[in-house]
Amino acid sequence: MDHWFPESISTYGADVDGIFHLIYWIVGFWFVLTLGVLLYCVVRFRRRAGVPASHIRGERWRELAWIVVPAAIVLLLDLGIDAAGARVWDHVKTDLPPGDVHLAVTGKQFEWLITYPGPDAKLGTADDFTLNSQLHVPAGKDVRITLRAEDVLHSFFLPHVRLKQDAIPGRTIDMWFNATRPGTWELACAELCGFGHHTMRGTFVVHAPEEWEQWIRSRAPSA
Amino acid sequence: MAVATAAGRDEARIPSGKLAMWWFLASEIMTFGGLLAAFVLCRLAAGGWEEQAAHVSTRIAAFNTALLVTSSLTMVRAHEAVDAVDRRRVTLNLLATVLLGAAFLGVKAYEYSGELAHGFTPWAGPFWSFYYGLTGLHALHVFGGVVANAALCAASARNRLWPHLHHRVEYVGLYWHFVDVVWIFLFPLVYLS
Amino acid sequence: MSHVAAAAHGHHPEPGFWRKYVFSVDHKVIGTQYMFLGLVMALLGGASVYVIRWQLAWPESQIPLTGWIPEPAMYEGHLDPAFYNQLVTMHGTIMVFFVAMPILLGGLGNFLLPLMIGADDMALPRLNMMSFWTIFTAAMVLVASFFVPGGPASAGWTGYPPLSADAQYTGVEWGLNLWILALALEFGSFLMGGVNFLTTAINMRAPGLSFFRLPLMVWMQLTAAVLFMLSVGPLIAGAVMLLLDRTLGTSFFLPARGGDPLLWQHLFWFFGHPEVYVVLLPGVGAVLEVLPAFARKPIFGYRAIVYSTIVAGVLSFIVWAHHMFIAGIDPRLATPFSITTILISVPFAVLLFAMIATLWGGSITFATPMLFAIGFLVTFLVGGVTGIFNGSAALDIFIHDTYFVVGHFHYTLFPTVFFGGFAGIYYWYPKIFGRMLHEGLGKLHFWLTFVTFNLVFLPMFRLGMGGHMRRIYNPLNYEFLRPLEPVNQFVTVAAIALLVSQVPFALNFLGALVWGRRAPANPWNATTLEWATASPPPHGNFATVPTVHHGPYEYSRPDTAADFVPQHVPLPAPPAAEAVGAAGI
Amino acid sequence: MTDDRYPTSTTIWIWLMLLLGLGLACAWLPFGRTTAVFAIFTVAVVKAALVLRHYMHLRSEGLLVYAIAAIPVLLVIGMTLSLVPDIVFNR
Repeated sequence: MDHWFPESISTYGADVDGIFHLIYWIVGFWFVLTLGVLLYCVVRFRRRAGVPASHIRGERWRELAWIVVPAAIVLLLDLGIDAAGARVWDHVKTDLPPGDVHLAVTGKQFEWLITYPGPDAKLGTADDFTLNSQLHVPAGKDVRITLRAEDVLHSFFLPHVRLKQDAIPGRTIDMWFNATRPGTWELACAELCGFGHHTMRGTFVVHAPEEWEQWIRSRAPSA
Repeated sequence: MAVATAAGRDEARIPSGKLAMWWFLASEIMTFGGLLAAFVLCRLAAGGWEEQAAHVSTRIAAFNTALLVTSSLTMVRAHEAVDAVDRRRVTLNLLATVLLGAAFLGVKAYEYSGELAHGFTPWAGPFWSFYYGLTGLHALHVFGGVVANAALCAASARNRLWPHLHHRVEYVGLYWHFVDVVWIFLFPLVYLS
Repeated sequence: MSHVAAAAHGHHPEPGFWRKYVFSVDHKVIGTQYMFLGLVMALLGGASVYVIRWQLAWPESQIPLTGWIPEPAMYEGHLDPAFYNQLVTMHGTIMVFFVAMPILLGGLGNFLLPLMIGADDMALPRLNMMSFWTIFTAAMVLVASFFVPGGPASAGWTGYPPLSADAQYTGVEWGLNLWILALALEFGSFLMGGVNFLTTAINMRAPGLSFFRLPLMVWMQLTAAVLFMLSVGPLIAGAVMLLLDRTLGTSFFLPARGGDPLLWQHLFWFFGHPEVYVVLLPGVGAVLEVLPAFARKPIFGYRAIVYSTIVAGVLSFIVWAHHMFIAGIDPRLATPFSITTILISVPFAVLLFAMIATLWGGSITFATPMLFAIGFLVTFLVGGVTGIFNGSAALDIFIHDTYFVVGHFHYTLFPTVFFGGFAGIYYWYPKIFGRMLHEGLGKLHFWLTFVTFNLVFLPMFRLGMGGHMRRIYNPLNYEFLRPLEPVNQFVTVAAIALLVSQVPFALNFLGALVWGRRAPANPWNATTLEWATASPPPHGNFATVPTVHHGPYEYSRPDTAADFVPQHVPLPAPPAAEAVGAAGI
Repeated sequence: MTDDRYPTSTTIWIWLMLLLGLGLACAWLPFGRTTAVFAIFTVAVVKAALVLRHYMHLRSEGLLVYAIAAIPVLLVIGMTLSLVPDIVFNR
């Protein structure tokens, strides 16, 4: 089933997919079990001549146990899922690392403005430069992104990284990822942002570390 | 038969009209509550609304509060008069309620016109948006109450629907007092703090 | 409240045509009006699906049968992106607010509530009439918004600002104002309805009908009414603010003017999640009535079902932020809301297990209503388990706003509205119209719907896992979505088949009105009060107000010859244990 | 409604007027801001309680009506509190 997901190219992509598999197997078991019992009832207890239905109210605890105990087990499994999920969530969204590379991304109808720190690796300096809908990052480095929006809501979605974050005008939201595999991938907008929503696509290039340095220089404004 | 049974069913229970009114008020609490919550949160978030808030007139609002509280009194007295089956007192108290409510709206309109004249329009910033949103929604409710009371007053004056007047006055009264309560919270929120 | 009852009966002798069929205060007529309104709006909502799905399957192609749609919506058969967004928006709005709610609450609720509690009508019949004509106006306003310059609302059914708060972002001027107006009217209508339902159920119950003897359908309708009334307020406030933002230029939601877009999302979803259960519970209620009647067994764990419904209702008020995990909320909020969300699976597990346990040891007849009820159990199970995926904040990082979500909520709402709703319609049609539906057509309708429904929505989970975003006009713009196009095409074909599958129902529903066999008072040998009167019930419902002697589901008692004992018929000398079980003391 | 166990509506009205004055006093007297706000809203709550209990006859209502009135209030308070981290601190 893994091949149903987009290729996972980030450090935490596997963790997110892991939560999917965890839930998949737990609820899969319950799904099959419940469906099995249901189908058994439907077949086994269909109307037969001279066989009356049994008069079970399910008001006594001995009977109720049949549904309460499974529900209690469901509760325990839920808490397990929550615990596992919370760890991944905090890793991805709450405890942000300082980041080796810092970019600023602004969503507007209908493109992503991506500002790079330039060779000095600092944002807000003269050698910053901005590209339209072209996201370049070094492989194996923690990339920290400050996300903004100019006009309406957008959603910064890197399917292969398993990262999605809405951009809200008037707020700045920080996020991070660490892409491990060099190559060219895609950046998408996942929040309806107007008639051009589907065109708000960006290319997402992960450079090998050495190649990254020269790319930054080549693009930096001649200074 | 159906009437008899329906009435019989109803013995020793809250009258349907009153129950319905309370459920309606519950949803009203949520509506005003949502708006008030938004106001409080945004005010805490943005801050610096004090200088804008300083432009609203606490004196006028205090006077309006007095009007509304007094109208609640006349409303209750109308209800008491209905219990005492004193039609003249019912009519007069309802009339007083209507006039006080109308006076409240008049004062409010005067207040609005003053602020608008100073350029404090609904689009002059978040505080003014909330100010007009909150007081405007409340004023609409007052207006509705005035209309309902006027209808009851006329009915009572022309000696119409006496048997039901008791219930009607009580239900409209509940609504009217609720509008009063909303103002009791709006007043300090918008004008005092 | 005697004057209200008097108003309800001011019309004896029989009123004229207008008072009887159009501006009627009879809950049965009003319920039928709601039902027809819902079915008509469903045609509109369904037709939009055809265009949306075709566009997703063959984005660059011309869409057949749409030549009549004028520019700028379509350019010689090609769909305009803005119009695509408008159709998506309208599909959601119509299906949730103008199909699901009118049919399940307005239709079934209005018709059944007084009958099931042995009342002659609603407590406030004129309010009831007003609520219908309010939602009728709302529906007209919504339809009218298609014809104003700029077209209808296009900001999604959730109407997130800033997109919805300023016309410059969508080019939609009056369409969106009318959309807000229509929603406001709709909310007003169901507020009146909710007030009426609750008052009626508290005040108008027949003698002997204690709360724990109420049919579960009534419990579900009541819980739904309470949830709606307590959740819609903040959104009404939000709608007013949004309308002011658009018309007066106030600054509630627009950051450019100092507003906060997230505020709307919170207000919307504080209502939005309880709303899911407002739509869900009546459908569940219909299934809960159908299961015992066709398994000839008492419902399993009546009390457990009632309590878990209430628990689910309470929980639904503290989960709303799970719609906003990645919307930019404080990340520390995610885990608490994720926990409350996933906890909701517990009461619903109890509910579902109880339904299945009801079948255990039964003697099941597979009439059309029962087929739809079982179809509900199967499909709703899928909806339930996929909810666990969406409820996990961590996984939402990937699947939020993808087709996984679309698949999930269609697997919850569709079973409710379609399988639950159709179970109800096939079950109560004889009571409503006094005619029997055609079994053959009914079964055909079920199997076609059941198969095509799963063919449409199961693949959507596959699309979502592939990262396919929602509300995308042309998926081919994205490299990583191209391999998914065959799945999209498959879904589209299945969706068209699903639409066509509704033809047998239309034929059945309309045909039976004329050619249907006359229905007896109690065609299914059911026990609840609505079957104690004629089909269709006369004005005033019951010749003499029935007295209730026991709980609603007395099937196959060992101590009776018949395999059911109606609620208004005393039990044969109940043993003490049973009496405690039935009468809720 | 007018029985001797309860103060008359006029008495309540006088109380409400006095409290109105008190509220204004809190606003104008030289209190610290927090003290003032706290005092003002205590006064408001008391006024509301008086109106609800006596003018809206909660004093003679059963549990049901109390529940109908109280539950929405609790919901609003809960909603407001749970929005604080998001709307207030997260901008």
